[in-house]
Amino acid sequence: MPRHKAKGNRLEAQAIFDTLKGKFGDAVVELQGEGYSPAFVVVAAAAVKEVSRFLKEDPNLSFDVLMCLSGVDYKEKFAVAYHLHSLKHRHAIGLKAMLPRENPSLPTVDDVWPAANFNEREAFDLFGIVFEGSKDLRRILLPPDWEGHPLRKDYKYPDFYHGIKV
Amino acid sequence: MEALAISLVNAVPLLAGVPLWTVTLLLMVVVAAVILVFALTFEGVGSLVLRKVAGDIQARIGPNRVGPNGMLQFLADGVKLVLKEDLIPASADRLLFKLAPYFAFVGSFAAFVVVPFGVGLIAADLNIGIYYVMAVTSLVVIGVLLAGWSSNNKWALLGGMRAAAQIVSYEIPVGMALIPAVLIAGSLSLQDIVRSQGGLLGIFGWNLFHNPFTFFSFFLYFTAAQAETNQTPFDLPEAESELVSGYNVEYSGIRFGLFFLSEFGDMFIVAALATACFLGGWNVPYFNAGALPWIWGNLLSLGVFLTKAFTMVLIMMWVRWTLPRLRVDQLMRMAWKYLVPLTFVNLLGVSLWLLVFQGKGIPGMIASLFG
Amino acid sequence: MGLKAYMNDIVEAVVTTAKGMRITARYGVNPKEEVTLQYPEERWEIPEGYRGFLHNDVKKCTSCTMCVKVCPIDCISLEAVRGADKKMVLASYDINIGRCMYCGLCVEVCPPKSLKHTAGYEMASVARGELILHFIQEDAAEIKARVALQVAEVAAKEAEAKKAAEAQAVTKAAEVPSSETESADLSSEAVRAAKEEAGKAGGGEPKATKEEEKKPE
Amino acid sequence: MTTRSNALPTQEMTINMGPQHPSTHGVLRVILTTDGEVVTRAVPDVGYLHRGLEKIGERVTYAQFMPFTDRLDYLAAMNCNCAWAWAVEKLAKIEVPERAEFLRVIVSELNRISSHLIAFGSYTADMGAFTPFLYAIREREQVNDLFEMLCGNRLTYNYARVGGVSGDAPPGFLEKTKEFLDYFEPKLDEYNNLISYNKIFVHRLANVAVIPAEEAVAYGLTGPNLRGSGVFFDLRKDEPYSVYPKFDFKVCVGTGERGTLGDCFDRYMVRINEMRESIKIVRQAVAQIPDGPVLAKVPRVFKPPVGETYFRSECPRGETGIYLISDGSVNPYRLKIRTGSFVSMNIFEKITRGLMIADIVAVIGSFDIILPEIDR
Repeated sequence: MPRHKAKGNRLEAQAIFDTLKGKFGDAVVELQGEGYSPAFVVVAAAAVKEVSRFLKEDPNLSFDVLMCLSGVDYKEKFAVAYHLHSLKHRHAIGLKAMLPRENPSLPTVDDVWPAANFNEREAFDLFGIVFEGSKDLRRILLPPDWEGHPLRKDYKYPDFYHGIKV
Repeated sequence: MEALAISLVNAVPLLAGVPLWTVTLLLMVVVAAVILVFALTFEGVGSLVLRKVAGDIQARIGPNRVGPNGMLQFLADGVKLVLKEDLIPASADRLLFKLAPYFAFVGSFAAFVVVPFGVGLIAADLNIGIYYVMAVTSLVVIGVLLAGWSSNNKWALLGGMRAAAQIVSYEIPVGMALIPAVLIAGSLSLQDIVRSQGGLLGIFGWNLFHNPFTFFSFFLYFTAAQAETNQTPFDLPEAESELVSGYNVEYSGIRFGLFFLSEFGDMFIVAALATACFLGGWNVPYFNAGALPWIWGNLLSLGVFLTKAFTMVLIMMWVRWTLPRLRVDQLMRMAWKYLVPLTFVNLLGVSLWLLVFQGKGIPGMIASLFG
Repeated sequence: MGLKAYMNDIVEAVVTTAKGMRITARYGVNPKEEVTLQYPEERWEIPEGYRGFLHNDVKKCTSCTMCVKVCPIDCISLEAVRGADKKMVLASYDINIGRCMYCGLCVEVCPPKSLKHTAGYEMASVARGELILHFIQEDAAEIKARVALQVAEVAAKEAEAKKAAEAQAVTKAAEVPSSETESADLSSEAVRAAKEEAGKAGGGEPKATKEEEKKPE
Repeated sequence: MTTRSNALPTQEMTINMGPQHPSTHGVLRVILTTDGEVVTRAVPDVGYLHRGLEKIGERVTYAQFMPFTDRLDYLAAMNCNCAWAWAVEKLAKIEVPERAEFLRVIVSELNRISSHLIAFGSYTADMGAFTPFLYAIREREQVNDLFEMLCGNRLTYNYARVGGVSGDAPPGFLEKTKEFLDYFEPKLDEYNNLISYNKIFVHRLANVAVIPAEEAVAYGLTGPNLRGSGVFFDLRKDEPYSVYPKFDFKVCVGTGERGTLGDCFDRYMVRINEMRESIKIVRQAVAQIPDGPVLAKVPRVFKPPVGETYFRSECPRGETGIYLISDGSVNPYRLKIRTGSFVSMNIFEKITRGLMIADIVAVIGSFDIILPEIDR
């Protein structure tokens, strides 16, 4: 697909949300519209894999680029935010899955978008969010034997790491 | 060497009682010392000139702090290398580790014996000149391989393996490319080859212009010889950007210095062979250097020979700072699929040419037309 | 790999190498192409907006601690004491240029424009201590002590002035009752205490301990 | 991996192309398991330069985070500065004066040229030709002089501000930029003659680590790495931000001229051509730059409205996306920076199977990765 004529039609967030709502019913929780620059579709954690597969394969959605996958700590709960973009239709959408505070986990999407692997490992490393079924989930940025997940809001800095003052 | 010794004994009465073989031995030692001094200074100055040429090409200045305009930089490098502590890795194979640089240096220095510096200036006019050079320079392979293996470092091992594959497989094109000069001169001795290019034809007496095949084999020889002495398009054994520094990664101090000197020694040998076999060696164009009195003839021919050799070295440096590096498999492909067949075809061409024209080159035939 | 491709390879190799060598030769031949600068002898001229080491003009500085707040890596430390005439007196002003990253945010935010970038960039030093620029030469504690004394004296003068005023008022009050209220939290003992301590410290500088900051009424 | 049965039983070697290696463009460690020279598996190990930029982002104010974006990709600090400024302006919907936007585009494109020069120079140095590296550095010094004149610093510029730029262009800056562009344009052809189409260089790059277009998109590659595989996607054209719509320039795409489409040579040539496009952009920007203020009115204690935004900008090494969550306080609540090099490391293991060690160096060079951007 060398030449991307912008022949696809650019859907608005509401239209995407409606198609998803129609297809998945209550698994799709709500649409965070105002105040969110690319609108977010909040999805139940368990249904992330099916929704993302549908988002990728459906011809008039065809979100083939996972731009960014980031963990977020909303103090009382975690969230994983996916930013998706479609090269064909030139439209973008956000996908968010809310996770409980203690041992947050959700299915991986690295078989839908291989780009997710490194981002998932980073979310695991810095937030402790476990992605079930991931190809290889291990710490990416921090040393393998580091305790704790630094980007959590309640993270306390260890005093020493192997005798080195932190 | 005996003739020289006999003439020396007759000239100096004091030596009459001394048996002949001690005098020749002493003479050999003196000549060896002179050659060693020449080799070391050339290698030192060569490293400085290399960095100056690099600086010039790369729009910068090059070393200019030590001595007037950086002239004593190579002495500073030498002193530094001598004073630096030469480490031996703990788990290295100590004996081989220490031995490797000597092999490399001996391999490159031994070839100086046969270099025809001037009319009479040659350490030993061996009648197997070129064959001897081919044999001796392959000692460098052993040195590099030993260095790679014994320093117990994976990068060095890779560098050593690459060196072995490269130098061995480029010996063949180098040998084949030199043989046309031997065919024309009819003898392996380098002095004979140089004398065969003398005579009244001047510049056109050179083997380079003898016939189109020898012209082509000069360039084949030059490329293959660059590969054999690990010069840039082929400097895979000590590839800084891939193998950290190839076989000499664990060497420091004077051991590294020896490798460094041997590399420049090889460079000079390649340049010397190229001038001797293709560019007319010490022949002064249109002038018979032999006719001059003893001292002037040698000096003039030495001067001519060195200018030719140094221009060849400069060309090698110029190529060194222009071209990127080949990959190992491309290196091998170039050796076996391009250079070897080309040199064989070339050799065939030269021998047919000599057969058909009874050993006369194009300039020779034109000269004979005009009588 | 036909013969034509074989020959083409060789020709292409020779041609591209020759083109490359022509360019390096052009640079190699004319010496005026050199661009390098012999650093210690020749230096490149520094444009005037250059963000070098910081310099704080202590006289203009009103110690408003804006720069301390805006610095992302907190490398400016400032101590100030309120002087007798209600203006803040700088006790110490240090910038740790070892940690400073020359981002220039402090210079932008400094209201009196006393903090400026100089054009200096050569301050390599062996000890890290040298990298902390002290803009107030005097020791901080002395300044505090001196200021505390001044404040105390001024307070004492006011106290006497007030007592004198009271005395007149009393006399006036005898004729006219005055409703002047007076919060005399600054009694004369405070003045006597300050003097006593100075006396107790005895010879050399009056090494006053770090006194509480006196709140003028 | 020996196939013949009676072959000598050889053992695979594990080599650490470790954090200190002359051609990993920083502290990247690649664990190579090789069979002789052929690499069977190359696993990148990142994190040696992790400074926790996102954690820092949560404790400093929006204006104070600007100097940290210089350290995100120090070869293209201007682009990261402007990306941060644009992201915060998108969140807080701040109107930026026209002249500031033009200045931002000029400095971003100049920085793209200097960053691609480093990519070109270090790539040829990795391939063994040291001379082009110095020519590239010579050109880059002139760009550094321009930036030094503009904002006072040669590498960590900290030039953009939320709502505009820190200072207006000093007199003579625009003329000097024009001079530089006229001087620099013929140099690109010189580089092509010197090294780009050199036979050895082409042989080292062509058909090495070919990434088909679908795979490049699936792995989320962006910038020159994606365009090298022939995908027409350039944020400045497809998701235009700032004043980019005012300029006309071409999106340079790999054409597979010296081997299959999507090999190292294509990614390299895309960068060379992109430099030409950047010259065009800066010329037009310098010609059309209006007068006026350079900094909008932004309150000193800047509290953006509550909300989340994701801003994507085209940095020389790919798309730098900043996902910013603000809870209305002075500090950003959550800050995620997605960078081009981090994603190209993701595909590294898959495409380097079966290559030789020298090709690993070629692949790292063709991705033009930079470690502070990967580890943040």
